[in-house]
Amino acid sequence: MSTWLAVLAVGLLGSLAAALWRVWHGPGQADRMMAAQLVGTAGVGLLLILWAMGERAALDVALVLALLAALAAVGFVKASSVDGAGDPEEEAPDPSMIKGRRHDP
Amino acid sequence: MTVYAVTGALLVALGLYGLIAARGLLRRVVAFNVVGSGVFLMFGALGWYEGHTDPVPQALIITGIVVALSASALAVGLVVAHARVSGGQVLEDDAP
Amino acid sequence: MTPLIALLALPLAGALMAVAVPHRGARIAGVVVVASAGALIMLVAQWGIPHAAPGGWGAPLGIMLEADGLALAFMAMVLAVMAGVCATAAPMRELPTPFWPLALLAWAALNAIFVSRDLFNLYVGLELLTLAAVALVATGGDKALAAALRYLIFALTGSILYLAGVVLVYSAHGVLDVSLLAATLPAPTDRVAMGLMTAGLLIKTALFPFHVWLPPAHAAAPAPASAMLSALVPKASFVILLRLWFEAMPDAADDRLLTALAVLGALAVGHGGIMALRQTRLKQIIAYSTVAQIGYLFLVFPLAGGDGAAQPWAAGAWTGAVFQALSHGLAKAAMFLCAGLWIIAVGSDRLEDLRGLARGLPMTAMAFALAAITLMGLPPSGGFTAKYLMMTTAFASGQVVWALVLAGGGLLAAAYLYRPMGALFAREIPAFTPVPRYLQAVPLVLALLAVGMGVLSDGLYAFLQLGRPGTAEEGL
Amino acid sequence: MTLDLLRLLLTIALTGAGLVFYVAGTLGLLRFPDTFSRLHALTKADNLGLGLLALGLAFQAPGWAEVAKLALIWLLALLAAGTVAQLVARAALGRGAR
Amino acid sequence: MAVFDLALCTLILLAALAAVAGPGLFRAVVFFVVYGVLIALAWVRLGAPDVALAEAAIGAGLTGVLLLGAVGRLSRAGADEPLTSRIDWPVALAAGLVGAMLVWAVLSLAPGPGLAPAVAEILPQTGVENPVTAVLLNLRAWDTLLESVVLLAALIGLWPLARGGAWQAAAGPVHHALPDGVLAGFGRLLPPVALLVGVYLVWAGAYQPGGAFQGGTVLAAAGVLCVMAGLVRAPGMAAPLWRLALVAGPGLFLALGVAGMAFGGFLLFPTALAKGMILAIEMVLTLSIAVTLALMVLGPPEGGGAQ
Repeated sequence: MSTWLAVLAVGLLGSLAAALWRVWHGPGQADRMMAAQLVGTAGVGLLLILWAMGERAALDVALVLALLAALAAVGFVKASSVDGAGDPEEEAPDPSMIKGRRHDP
Repeated sequence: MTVYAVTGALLVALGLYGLIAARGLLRRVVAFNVVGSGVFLMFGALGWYEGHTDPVPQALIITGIVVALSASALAVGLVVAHARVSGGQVLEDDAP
Repeated sequence: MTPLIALLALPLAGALMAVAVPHRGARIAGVVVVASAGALIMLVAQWGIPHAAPGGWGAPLGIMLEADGLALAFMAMVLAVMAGVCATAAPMRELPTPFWPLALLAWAALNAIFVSRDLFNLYVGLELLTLAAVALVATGGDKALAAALRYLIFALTGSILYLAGVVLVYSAHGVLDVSLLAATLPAPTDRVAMGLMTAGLLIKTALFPFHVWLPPAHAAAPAPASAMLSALVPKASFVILLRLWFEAMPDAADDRLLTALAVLGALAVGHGGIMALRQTRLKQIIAYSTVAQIGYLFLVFPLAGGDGAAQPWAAGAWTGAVFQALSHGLAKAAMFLCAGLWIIAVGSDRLEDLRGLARGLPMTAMAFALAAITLMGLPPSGGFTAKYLMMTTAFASGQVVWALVLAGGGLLAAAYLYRPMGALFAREIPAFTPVPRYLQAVPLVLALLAVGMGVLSDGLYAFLQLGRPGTAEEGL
Repeated sequence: MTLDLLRLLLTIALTGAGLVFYVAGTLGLLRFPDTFSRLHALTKADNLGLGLLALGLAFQAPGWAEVAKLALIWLLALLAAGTVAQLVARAALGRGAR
Repeated sequence: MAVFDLALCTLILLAALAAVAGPGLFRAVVFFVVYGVLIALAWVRLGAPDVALAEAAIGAGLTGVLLLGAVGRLSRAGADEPLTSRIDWPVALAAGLVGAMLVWAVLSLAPGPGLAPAVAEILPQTGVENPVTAVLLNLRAWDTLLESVVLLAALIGLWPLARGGAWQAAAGPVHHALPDGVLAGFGRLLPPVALLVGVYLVWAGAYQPGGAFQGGTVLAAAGVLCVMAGLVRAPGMAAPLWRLALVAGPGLFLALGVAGMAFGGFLLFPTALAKGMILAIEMVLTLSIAVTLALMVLGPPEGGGAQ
């Protein structure tokens, strides 16, 4: 069992490393952010495996990580909205913005 | 677990380089956090003994993490305010 | 509540109250000053070494606090400076409200550092001090932001290096208490640990060549904040250095290393003095003077450390350095508070704008002159006692070169302080906004205290020997 | 005895399947040509991966409290991944990213 | 698992390298967020789950919001990072020297149990069963009291940076979001769960990993999310209640510490009362930490926003 868990852990770490590759190569900010999200999910998976290996408290760590994993991405979408405090969903249907775009060269 | 202690030491070196050599101010804040976590990692790994880590370093590390977070928050606030005023995120070498 | 705990808890409680009731900040600070003075008088009257073990555990599990002569003397100096700062800052409308909680937090951190015997607790205290001090610089407004940032980056580098050293100490010895460390066998990693901690603290103390953050930060802050920053903040990390080298790990001392520290000190005296000569703004001059004055402190390491620690004259050199730190604190606070009042009076700290101001604000000019006497090390000031003690040690131990540094530094100080004095006492009738007399009296009191330290040096000398490491009987 | 064996086999099978989905998601992340298809592959695959992993490990849980925590962790990860995928996609669209 | 540890350490170093020296500020910050996840894993491997919890909550959660928000604000201020690709050799040499000394020191230190046996011995007298909480809230309570004040100092330090000097205004910019959108929905779903988890961490911290700081961070994250989702207005310091929330934790801590003098010493919690006193301090401290952290992450008041 523990051998299998170790194999799983190394495999998941490989998946995590691939996500790091995508964070590096991007190319867009969205790609990097999504890859970071995958690192979070892989991290949660790894914590579950460490829990199964006998580290009892790893489950709570996984809980906290799963709970807060999305926060950085939310921070990202806020920061990349027009005024830095908005929401990408608000901006798409905003008529003034569409009008503004039409006048763009 | 020596590998974690060595990693911590290397993180300290890496972070120190960034903290001193980088010009971008936010980058230096990031580098400071890397040094901090390197020191903590060293501390924790050196306190590891037969499957557990000495609770005293653990407690000190948690205190240290809070202190580092506080410092980072103040630093980020200053960096943003400085950028708003000066339009840049570098310190001009005004000191003679 | 024991007076020792009161000294720690009062500024802390004051800071919390100043956050809860912000518009009463000045009044709260006033109460803290008065109550702390009472506690301090009780402590000094006991004439002993009070200590406390928060939680009742004691080292190594708990933290030990101890108010030896050194700690008490510094806490008294801080109290005097804070009283002056609060008195002058209270009527200043343009100070932002957060000034008060920040000033009280810095005070709490200083007291916590002076009495702490635990290396990690010292780290937390240092960080509290740093954040409060940087924020105090930032109260200077937009023009102070770059200086505050530079200060923060240096200070954070310093504290993280210090912490790395603490980590090595704990990992090697399993204790963090200064007294317990002194009793442990040396470990091979102690050199690295001491090197890291010392390097970190040198950055925080702004010793040459790590001083570049200090003049812009101290000059950019509002004058009451500058007074605290220049007079008090570098002293905290210096006290930790004293604790490390003279109490925790005297065995780690190496003559070459101690000499190197003093060489940096000598360079600081020279560089700070010359830079002070070249400034045109008073606050810049005073700030560079701090760089120079800090340099003197580091002469203590070869004079009283290493082989010198075993010699009878060690007490003289060690006490001399402490005298220097204390008298510089009082004098420097007086100078910055003068500068603040003059900025109120004429709206600038350019030397040409200060011409003839001695006629308008005679008490402040008097205060500045007295403070200058202390910085130059002329009798009968506390600065003179400091230099006298260090010089006699230098001659007694055959390290004449450091005596030359002391003498040369005094001449430089005379040179760079002559310019503002010349401007102040110029025969001109300036136009200025009047400043209330009681405000003018504040820096005068501080400067008189700095001079008084020299006049009453016997009692202070004896007091400082309470709990002095390796106490020697050799007196003045 | 046999029940333990069954649980062990289930754990190995489910966690193995979970790993396969993780790897599939990762491959999608590495190989797919544009942001949106990568995004799509990613959320689907790694959520299933984590779900199978949690399910498999649940058979090793000492009590129901742990099983409940495992379920909660998976639900939170699902919620987070779904939200993040939508928001990040919109942010990318709004900026005219590929 | 040696392979796993080695691989994890390699990834940690690579992520740190990218965060410190990789080109592009945004990428560097994303790498730093990822680095937090990896470090949390390392702490679990080192048998330090209390630290792992703190790192997961901060490194992977709050720091990400803080830094990514800063990247956005900097780029809106037109303050881009200067491009530098060359290596500063003197600094690299100095940093390398420090690193080499540390590696040498780390390798020459023999591992030992440290103070762990001594802590285990007196643990029954501390009122808690988790040794880390015992060290934090009882043995070294003075450190922790000062630390809670450090947090406060950093927040007060942000006040002078408020736009137009209006430090009592609501923290950060005025956040808004589509009322029925995904973000708002997320902001409604997550905080109740986070509230439960946060309280659980504090309460459970007495006998298992967790505690005021970890719980407070989770609560702070919930609060920040509520504000960012446009559901609630960020608190401002004009309201006495919020100012009280900031100081309540350190205030109670200090007050009970001074009250301990009646039992024989500063911050002394007699064994019979220790559990209750520590839990009371932790609960209130959690609240203060949560409010302080949330305000810190939201940033100094920016007035009415850019609109």
